[in-house]
Amino acid sequence: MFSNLLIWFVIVPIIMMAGLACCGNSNMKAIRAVMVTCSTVLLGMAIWLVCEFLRLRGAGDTSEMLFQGSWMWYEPLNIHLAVGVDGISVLMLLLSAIIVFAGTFASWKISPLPKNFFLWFALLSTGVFGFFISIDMFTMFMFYEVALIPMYLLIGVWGTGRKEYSAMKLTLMLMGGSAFLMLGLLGIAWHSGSAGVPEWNILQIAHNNSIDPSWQNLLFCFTFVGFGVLGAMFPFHTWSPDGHACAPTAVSMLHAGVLMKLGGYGCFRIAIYLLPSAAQELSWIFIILTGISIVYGAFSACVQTDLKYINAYSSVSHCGMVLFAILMLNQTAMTGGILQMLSHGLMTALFFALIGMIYGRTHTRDIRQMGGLMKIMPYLGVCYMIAGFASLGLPGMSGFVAEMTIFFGAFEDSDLFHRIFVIAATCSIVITAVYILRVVGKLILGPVQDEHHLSLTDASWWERLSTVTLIVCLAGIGFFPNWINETIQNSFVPIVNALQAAI
Amino acid sequence: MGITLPILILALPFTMFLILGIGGVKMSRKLAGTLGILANGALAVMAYIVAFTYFFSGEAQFILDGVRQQVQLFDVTWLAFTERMVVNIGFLLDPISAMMLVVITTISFMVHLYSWGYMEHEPGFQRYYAFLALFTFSMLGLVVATNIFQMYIFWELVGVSSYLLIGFFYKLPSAVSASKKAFIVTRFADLFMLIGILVLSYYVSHTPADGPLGGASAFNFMMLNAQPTNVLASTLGATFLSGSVLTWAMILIFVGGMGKSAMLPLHIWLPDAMEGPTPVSALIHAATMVVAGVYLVARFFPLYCIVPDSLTFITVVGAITAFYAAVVACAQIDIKRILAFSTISQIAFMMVALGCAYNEPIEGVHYSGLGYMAGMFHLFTHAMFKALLFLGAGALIHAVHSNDYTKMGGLRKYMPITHITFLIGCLAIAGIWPFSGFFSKDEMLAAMFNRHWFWGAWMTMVAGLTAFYMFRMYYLVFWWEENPEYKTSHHKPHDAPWQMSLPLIILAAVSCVAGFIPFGELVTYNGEPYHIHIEAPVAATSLTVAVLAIGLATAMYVKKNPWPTRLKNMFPALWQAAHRRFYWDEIYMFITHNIIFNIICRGIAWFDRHIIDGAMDGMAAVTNWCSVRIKGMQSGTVTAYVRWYFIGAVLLAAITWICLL
Amino acid sequence: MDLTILWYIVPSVIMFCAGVYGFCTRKNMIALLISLELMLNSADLNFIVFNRFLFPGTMDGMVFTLFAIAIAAAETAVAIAIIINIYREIGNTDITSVKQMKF
Amino acid sequence: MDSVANIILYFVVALCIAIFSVLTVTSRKILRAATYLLFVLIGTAVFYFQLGYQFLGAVQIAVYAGGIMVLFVFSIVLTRRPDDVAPLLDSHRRCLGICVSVAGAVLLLLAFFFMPLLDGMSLTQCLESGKEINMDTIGNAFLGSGRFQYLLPFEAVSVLLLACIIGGVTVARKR
Repeated sequence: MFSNLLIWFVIVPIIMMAGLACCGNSNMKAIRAVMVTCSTVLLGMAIWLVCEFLRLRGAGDTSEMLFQGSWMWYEPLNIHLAVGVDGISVLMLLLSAIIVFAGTFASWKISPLPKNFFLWFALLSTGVFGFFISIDMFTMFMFYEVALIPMYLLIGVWGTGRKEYSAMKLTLMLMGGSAFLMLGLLGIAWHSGSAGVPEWNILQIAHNNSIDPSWQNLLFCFTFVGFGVLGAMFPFHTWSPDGHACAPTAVSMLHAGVLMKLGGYGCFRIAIYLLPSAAQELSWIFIILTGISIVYGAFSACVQTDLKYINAYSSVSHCGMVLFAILMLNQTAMTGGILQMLSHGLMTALFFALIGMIYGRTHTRDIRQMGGLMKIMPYLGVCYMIAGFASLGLPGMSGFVAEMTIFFGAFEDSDLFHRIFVIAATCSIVITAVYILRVVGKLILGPVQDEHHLSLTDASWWERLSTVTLIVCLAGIGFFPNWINETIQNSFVPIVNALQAAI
Repeated sequence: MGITLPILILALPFTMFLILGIGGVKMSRKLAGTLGILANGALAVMAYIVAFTYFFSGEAQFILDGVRQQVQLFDVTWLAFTERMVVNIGFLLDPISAMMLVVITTISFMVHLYSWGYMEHEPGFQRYYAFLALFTFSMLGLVVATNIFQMYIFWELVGVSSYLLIGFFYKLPSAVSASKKAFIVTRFADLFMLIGILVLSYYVSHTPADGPLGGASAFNFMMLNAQPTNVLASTLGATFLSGSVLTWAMILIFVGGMGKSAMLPLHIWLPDAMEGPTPVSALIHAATMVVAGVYLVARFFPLYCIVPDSLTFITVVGAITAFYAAVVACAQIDIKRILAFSTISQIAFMMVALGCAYNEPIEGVHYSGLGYMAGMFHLFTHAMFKALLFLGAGALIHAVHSNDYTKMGGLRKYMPITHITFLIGCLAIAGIWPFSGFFSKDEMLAAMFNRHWFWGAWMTMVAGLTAFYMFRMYYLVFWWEENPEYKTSHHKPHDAPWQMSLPLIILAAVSCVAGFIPFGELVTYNGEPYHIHIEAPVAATSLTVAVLAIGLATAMYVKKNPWPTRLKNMFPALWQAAHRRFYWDEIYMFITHNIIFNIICRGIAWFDRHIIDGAMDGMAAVTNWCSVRIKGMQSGTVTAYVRWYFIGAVLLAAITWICLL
Repeated sequence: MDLTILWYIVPSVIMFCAGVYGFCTRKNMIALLISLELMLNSADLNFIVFNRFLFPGTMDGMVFTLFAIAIAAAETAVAIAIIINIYREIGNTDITSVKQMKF
Repeated sequence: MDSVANIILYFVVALCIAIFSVLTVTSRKILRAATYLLFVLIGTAVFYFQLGYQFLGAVQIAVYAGGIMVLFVFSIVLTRRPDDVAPLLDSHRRCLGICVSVAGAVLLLLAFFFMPLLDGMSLTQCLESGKEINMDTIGNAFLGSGRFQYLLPFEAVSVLLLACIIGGVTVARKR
């Protein structure tokens, strides 16, 4: 079991938790040492995994999932701890590792209770990594829940503003989503199993493809709504602005950067892959919702005055784009969706990191009370502008690649309904420009609003490390998108085949 | 020619951007400036070598049987959407891109040199040079694009560099809002361009792979342009609102060009963009970036010719814009704004010329795309003299510290070099022989008359207006009445330092002689040489009109006199409207601020907070309400519990008993 | 006339219902305790009666009653200790004023 | 046929129990309520004697009527003056109480009367058929661990009582 590389993605965070538990309560040095070591190890493992994956693929290994392993967990219900990765999950693991790494540095000076904070943070990352390596629906769901629960405490204890309300709202809405999800997963498992034994393995279910179409429709709605809540789909998105606004920096980063991606990932891995005929039949409902999400989030972001709210609504818009792309059900658009996940993950993590740093200095997030930060803290100002440009889809940044892939893929569906929504979605690039430039103009540029801010300092080394990591990744995808693009496209082949077969 | 030089041409400015952008903070001004200028000089030399090799080496890959060829020096895959939609990054060399290489690097070099003096005391000098390098990189990438998607990529990048440079003085709110406006307006136009590209590439990539379009990437210019007439139009059969798909796609793509080139409904950003440093205005908003729209049309010219409706559209938009901008320019008082409107008007001129270009014989006379050649020629000469004018205006602003001509007057005595070069620029733009503008404008007007006499007459009128407003400005700045402050002030206006004067002199010299370049031999739509000959009637008419207009301006503005004011008071409404640019800004302000921002955005935000969020909170509130009600039963009063217990027990017993009976 | 089982059950039921009534209506905690004793007593009586009339040969009912009496004594002792303690805290023995621990 | 003396005794005691138990819960003076309870308990003890459980009757009098009543009286005296009068019940509470108790009584009685199982032997027959329960039997039953012997419950109860003593002391102790 331990010879499988993937399982270590869960074990390392657990070791991290154990290590943290051994640290003294306020022994910052030890806590940081554990966090930095383990997150670096994770990052190294993720990079190594990507290389190894590409090597194996290059060597002609064409099986759908690599590094597969499966261990019986609970015999009567046929639940396994089954792991395996394809190109998409590999990239998602890499993204998570990057953000955990950057998040560690972004919360360098967290207080109070640093140890407990990092403990929950580590638990959260356990859930995230576990989710992406699982190919057994039950363990997948379990890790999903493991990732959700720490959020409540992380926001409720270390948050700012109306944190109890937000934490409660976030947790309850996501739990509501997972109730739907649980129903959907149970339905899938029992309907695809045989002889009274449920089948949880995704590959096996897709292979059997034995779910009755009328049942598929119901289960599709359940699973898609369940994951859609986490993917901030309209009208289930309102946990996102409040939750993000109140969460501490690293949690916002991890949540918007990775956790919201769980939604999109689950949508295609389970809802669409396992229920292809329902996806063909019902995708229009969700295309309408996500299409609304895209434009709606962007318009909402235009009038917000709290930096985090702006970013949260922008996330609604961008994550709407992810689901929108996935619902287009063709290879190019879905590839774009995954690219958008990666891009949005990095970009929004960068945004939240920067907002946290700015807030840590100015103690306000209201853009009306700030201005001219470029003069006061040029490094952070420049980073903010870079993040902004990535968000509005500047070529050379990952956002551009992702959005263009989505648009060009989505345009492949040639009926009027799809066309209208694609064009509506493209409009978002203008609205995005409007709200991003509005913030940049007010916050970073312009005259200094508050004289007290003049004495503030620029970024420290750990903040620089955290931001540079993210910017390099953003630009890396933006400059050389093709290898990622190919990796993702190849991974979509089975899903697209399943969809083709279902027409 | 190998691929080293082309790659260097793209890599050098980008490297400079990274070096100056990241390391600039640590550099001294002198080092940063020297680096920037040297790199740009090297770039210009390389571009000249490439252009010279292309035009004059006679290599078979460049010129075959007297026809200039389009060559892709390299073309590497950057991103593959589908098999047929592959985005490449490459280097396309053909007459117009070679010409643009020369224009961009020359003006860029001049501006680098000029800024050395102009920006000397500004904070963020290093940043400024970094942005200039970024712009140069993006613009070069745009003109050498091998496919429409590469063009779109660099199209966005020039937009961003323009944004950064307009907002260079980021502490001024006006500069910030101007940069924002420029970016958003052009972005809005780019949206249409993107949709146009989407439509075009979808239909092209869905033609059969063994059909006439072959299996090549749907974005490639050479593939698209090389199609025999009407193959595309007939292949892409679908229609929408009685226009063919291709018509719509081309018009949508042109809308992107309208945004960048500031054509009429989308022109509002350009006058505001004058908030940027003046050398930037010269480089971006006069010579290079704003002609991207013209370049786009020229690049897609064969496709536009397949769908003549779109050419008509271009002509109409161009003609209206040219006239509008010329009228507005007559009523501005900020010299940079006058130049900005003049730029809009001149670019519209080029657009009309392209719109009027035929590539087929009409009535037996083969014009060989005269309008195309003329438009490109004017692009070239205009870049030179408009950059000259802007840099001259920069020198004036540098001396007087104001953009406003009412603060100037009688400057000819104080600033002789600026005066002479500025005059040369004005003469060139007015189209006076032998300055460069005369030749290009003559060819354009000839093309327009060939198309229809109306366009010719209309544009001749615009040319007259151009001469009038340029000389109005010239006289108001250099003649009129000397500003009395100059005499009393100890800080008298004086000519600029050599770094600034040198570019002025060079550009003035180029403006004088550029008209004699045998442009038709070098740049034509199909690569075959076209022998330029002056169309005597057209030349005579336009020259007469220009001279008359200059005469009128001389009469009105050479000395201080009450006539201009009287004239203004005669038509106050007209003057006011022209001065306020016919209220376009107010209209836009109303739409964006009142309707979009206040009604739509605020409405949605309200909806989100109160309806969506309210629904969620409402669910919570209902749950809460229920639990509060139920909680009341859990009162803590033991007697109440017992009561409930016995009631329950009695009920249970009764039920059991009834059931047993 | 025979004294059958029902004869003994009737007073037991009356006693029990009186206890219920008292428990529902009284507010004084000691009065509640008294009502409780009434109910307990009626249950004891029932044990005995059932033992005697239905299973005359055994002594289970009696033993249970014995235990019940012992437990009742213990329970009363603890309850009264609590009541006295509450009285010290809040100054009266009104059951309606003891609500701190309800949720 | 039971003896007349037994029947008379029964009626006297039953009436006594019924009346005093009602009085216990309706009396507004708490000390009187305690006294009425004492009468009820003694009446119950008399029933025990009549039914042939002499030991139990003795225990009832000793523990209940003796020990517990003393506790009650002490606590009443400690918590309020003996002549305190409880406030009149509001009609709503009383009504509810009456409803519950009367409904319960009716239901229970109905149940008992309709249950055929209970229509059995008379008291005399029972007393004759059952053997005498003397102290010897009881003592052996409590200290034996065989069938129908109760060592374990006995020990459990004694531990319980010990716990109660400790608990009572801890709770009531002055802090």
